[in-house]
Amino acid sequence: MKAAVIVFPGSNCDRDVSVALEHATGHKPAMVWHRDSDLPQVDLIVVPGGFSYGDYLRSGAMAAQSPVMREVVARAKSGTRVLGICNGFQILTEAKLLPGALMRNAGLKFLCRTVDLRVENADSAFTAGYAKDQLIRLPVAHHDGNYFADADTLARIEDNGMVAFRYVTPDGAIDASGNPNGSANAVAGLFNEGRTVLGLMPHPERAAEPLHGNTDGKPLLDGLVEALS
Amino acid sequence: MKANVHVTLKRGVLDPQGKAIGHALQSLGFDGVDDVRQGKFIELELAETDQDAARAAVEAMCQKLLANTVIEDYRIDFVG
Amino acid sequence: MKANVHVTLKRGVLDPQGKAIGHALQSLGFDGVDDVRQGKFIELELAETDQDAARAAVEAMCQKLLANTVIEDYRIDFVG
Amino acid sequence: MTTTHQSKEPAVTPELAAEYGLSLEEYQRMLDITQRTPSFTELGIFSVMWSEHCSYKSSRVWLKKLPTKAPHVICGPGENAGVIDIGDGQAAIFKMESHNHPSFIEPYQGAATGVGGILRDVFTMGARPIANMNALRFGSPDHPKTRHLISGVVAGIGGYGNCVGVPTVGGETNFHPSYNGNILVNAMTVGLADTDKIFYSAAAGVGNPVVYVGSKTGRDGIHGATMASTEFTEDSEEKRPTVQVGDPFTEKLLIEACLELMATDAIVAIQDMGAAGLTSSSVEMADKGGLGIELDLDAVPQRETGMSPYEIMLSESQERMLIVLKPGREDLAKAIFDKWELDFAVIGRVTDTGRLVLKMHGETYCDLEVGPLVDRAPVYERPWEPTPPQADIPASEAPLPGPATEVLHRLIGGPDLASRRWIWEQYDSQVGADTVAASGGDAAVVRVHGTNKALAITTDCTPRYCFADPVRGGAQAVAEAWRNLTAVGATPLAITDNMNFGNPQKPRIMGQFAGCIQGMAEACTTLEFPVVSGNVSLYNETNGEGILPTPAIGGVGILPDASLAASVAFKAAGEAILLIGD
Ligand SMILES: Nc1ncnc2c1ncn2[C@@H]1O[C@H](COP(=O)(O)OP(=O)(O)O)[C@@H](O)[C@H]1O
Repeated sequence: MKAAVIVFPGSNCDRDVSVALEHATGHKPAMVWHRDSDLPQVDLIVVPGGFSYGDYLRSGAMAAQSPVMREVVARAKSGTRVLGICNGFQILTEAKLLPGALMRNAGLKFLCRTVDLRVENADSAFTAGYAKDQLIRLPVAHHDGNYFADADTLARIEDNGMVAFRYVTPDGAIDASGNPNGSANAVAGLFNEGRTVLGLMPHPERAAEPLHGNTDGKPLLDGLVEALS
Repeated sequence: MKANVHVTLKRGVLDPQGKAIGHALQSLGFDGVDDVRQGKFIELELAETDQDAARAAVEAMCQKLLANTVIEDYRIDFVG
Repeated sequence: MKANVHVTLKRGVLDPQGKAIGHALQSLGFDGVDDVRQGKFIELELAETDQDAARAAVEAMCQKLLANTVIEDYRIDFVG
Repeated sequence: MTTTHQSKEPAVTPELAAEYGLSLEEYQRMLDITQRTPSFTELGIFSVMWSEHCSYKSSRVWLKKLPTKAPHVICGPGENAGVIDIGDGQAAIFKMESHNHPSFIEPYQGAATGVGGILRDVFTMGARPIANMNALRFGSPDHPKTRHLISGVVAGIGGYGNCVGVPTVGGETNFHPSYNGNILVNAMTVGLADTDKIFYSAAAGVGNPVVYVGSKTGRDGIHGATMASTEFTEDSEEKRPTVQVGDPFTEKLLIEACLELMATDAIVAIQDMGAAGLTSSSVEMADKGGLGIELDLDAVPQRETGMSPYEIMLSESQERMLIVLKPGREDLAKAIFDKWELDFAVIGRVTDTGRLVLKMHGETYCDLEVGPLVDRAPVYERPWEPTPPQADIPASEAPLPGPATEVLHRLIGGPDLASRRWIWEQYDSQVGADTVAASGGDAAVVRVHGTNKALAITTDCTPRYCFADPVRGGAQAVAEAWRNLTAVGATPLAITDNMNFGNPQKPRIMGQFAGCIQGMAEACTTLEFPVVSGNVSLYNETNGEGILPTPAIGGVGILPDASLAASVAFKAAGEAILLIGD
């Protein structure tokens, strides 16, 4: 599997995800600076976490307008897998590759902790490494992770199996206590209709090796390698 | 020429910041605040002197960047 | 009664958000934007019907919570 | 040589100098150096260079008593940060710094810019910052200001640190009424560099370009004394010193751009613009190199119009650096800063005159010999009195104030032991994906990227001990840092410190300072745990009441194998619990 990681001014999980991808694939992904419009031919494009453009105005808004994102959108339309993590998820919604928007956390505070998630749909290259309904734990660290979409959009998302991960309590229940940021329908990760694009707020690359104290993010990367090689 | 842009959340979109301000005002003892909404106020200093041209430009800026039309509305006013 | 509050950074105070928006507009090809400042726009729905009383209350809310008067100015308008 | 501008600036008199913080003796000393009445800009430069903050005039004689050497120390106090060897050609670079006063005035921005400042001290030396820590003291939890202050400070630390992508991995938080009017916000950054790629601040190479990079200069945080000057009030709204606002996005770009430039061979010397901005950075670079600097202030990127030389030199706008480049490397450097969309301007040259010369609009506003500005800065041996010893109270004479479980509940629920989770959850402690242990343990553990090694980091101080017995309290703070590092399995290597005290002109306060230094020195010597950097914050007083003496210690240690880091959690039922020590 060949992968590329897009780097914006203010991205700061670009190195972390590239290390995790290197561990998973055995080779370094291409790092693509936001002003480059020639993106190499790859199987997976990753839009990493961080604070692109400081998250000023709205998280992800300025990055979504970057020249490289036009190319990412075009590739996504032709089926290349695109993974957006945290700020990357925000950028993908701003770029309209995914429906809805990520708003300020309901508690208004930045929140860094490990959360419980349920894998809602294992039928994608991104989630093939998990079983449906599997409970996993991943770290989150964000200020704007409160997923919003209008009622029609939410219905469409649910009808099409577009929810990849949901925030749950440790025993798998969906309720306010398991929802760290107020997301509608407890959405933590979302596919596009074709399940070729995934955006998620949790950071799989921070739970990818024993030293992280948690390896629940590794199946996501390994599953991608398996599916896209 | 100066353009003032107000970016506000669409009706029906939950406003966590507005809600929190409402709560905070209440706990500070300000009663009778029924609803609070928080938006953005962006002031643009433009070289353009023709108002129509300026409006078209600012309209495009709002569509492309300043507002996320999935959740936000915007209003453009010119001053001076 | 509805009060609109504009909270803006004082003159001379660095506005990192405005600066970044200005840069972004430029790289999107919008020339002729000389300066951008970003502030907040807060809409309050008040039970109070007397404008003087409402103004006094909103003034107090600004001082206590809505504005950070060390670096921000505010303006209160009433509508409707 | 004289300056040529006088008509436009206020005339300097002993009274004006007093408003700018220079005592009559200091004024005389200044005249001895200049041999003429200095210009207003020159007065500004003397006043900040000779301020407590820049000159360490009350503390310098005492700081000399701290042990600063060990075989693994590459660079001790005196540079932007301390540097220690961690093997394999790598170095850890770290320092702690206070932003107490600004955080009391504007907690969010004060704390945020404190983090920004300490990050710059570390990456100036060539290090990529890998961890932030913070040591915080607030007043009584029920004091009306405390909630507002702590929530602002915590949000500001997170707001800045999270955005720049440096994990905040730990800290400490205490409450005591003595901090009601004087909170302490001490921030520490640890960075990583190769030992053959460490950058220093001494200017060299006559004729070399002096380059300004980063954000533009505004009227932020100009010497508070300006307000007192009648000459400036007619236009007060325009010229009032404003609170510094941090721009972490620009800082992130500045880190990346500086590290990219440092990977080339273009840099001769580099220095961040911290307190007293362009003044202290240019004076220190010239002084350390034994050379002069001539600056053309018209070339300084400015955010506001009509700024005077005084304002440009004293501005504390954030996210700026001063660099001396090798000749001919301007284009290479400019291309890097252009890529990162940062300001870049050649603003002057290194000279062989040993003088600081400042020109603007074709006139000379400053022409001072650099050496004496630094060497002849006042040094005070302030009178001090030892803290009277307190009687030891035998444990048997301090009965339990209630049933043991109830007392335990009270202790755990009290502000000093209650969980700090709500604080550290606002900090991204994982970015970098090298965090092995963050808040919640004895010391944080962060892997050295790309290796199996890890650094352990802790901040410690128990101010009430220092108040009761400064010598033992100072020693205890160092020993606690040492213990916290060893508790996670690390070998302690060195410390940085942040000496927070009251008014040094009071012999009682000076006695606390002297005592803490003595205790720290003894502990550092015994434990072979040298001090490699630090910061002093004095005059932490409100209405004549000083804070508890608070020498915050930041300790760094090394683990050869990150996977062997120990943590506090019990691992399994049925395992033995051992108590060691006495
Ligand atoms: N301001 C802070 N930032 C990050 N972590 C903090 C902060 N204050 C406290 N902590 C963390 O909370 C835990 C307990 O703090 P504290 O009670 O002050 O420390 P100690 O264990 O030294 O008594 C430690 O792990 C510390 O790292």
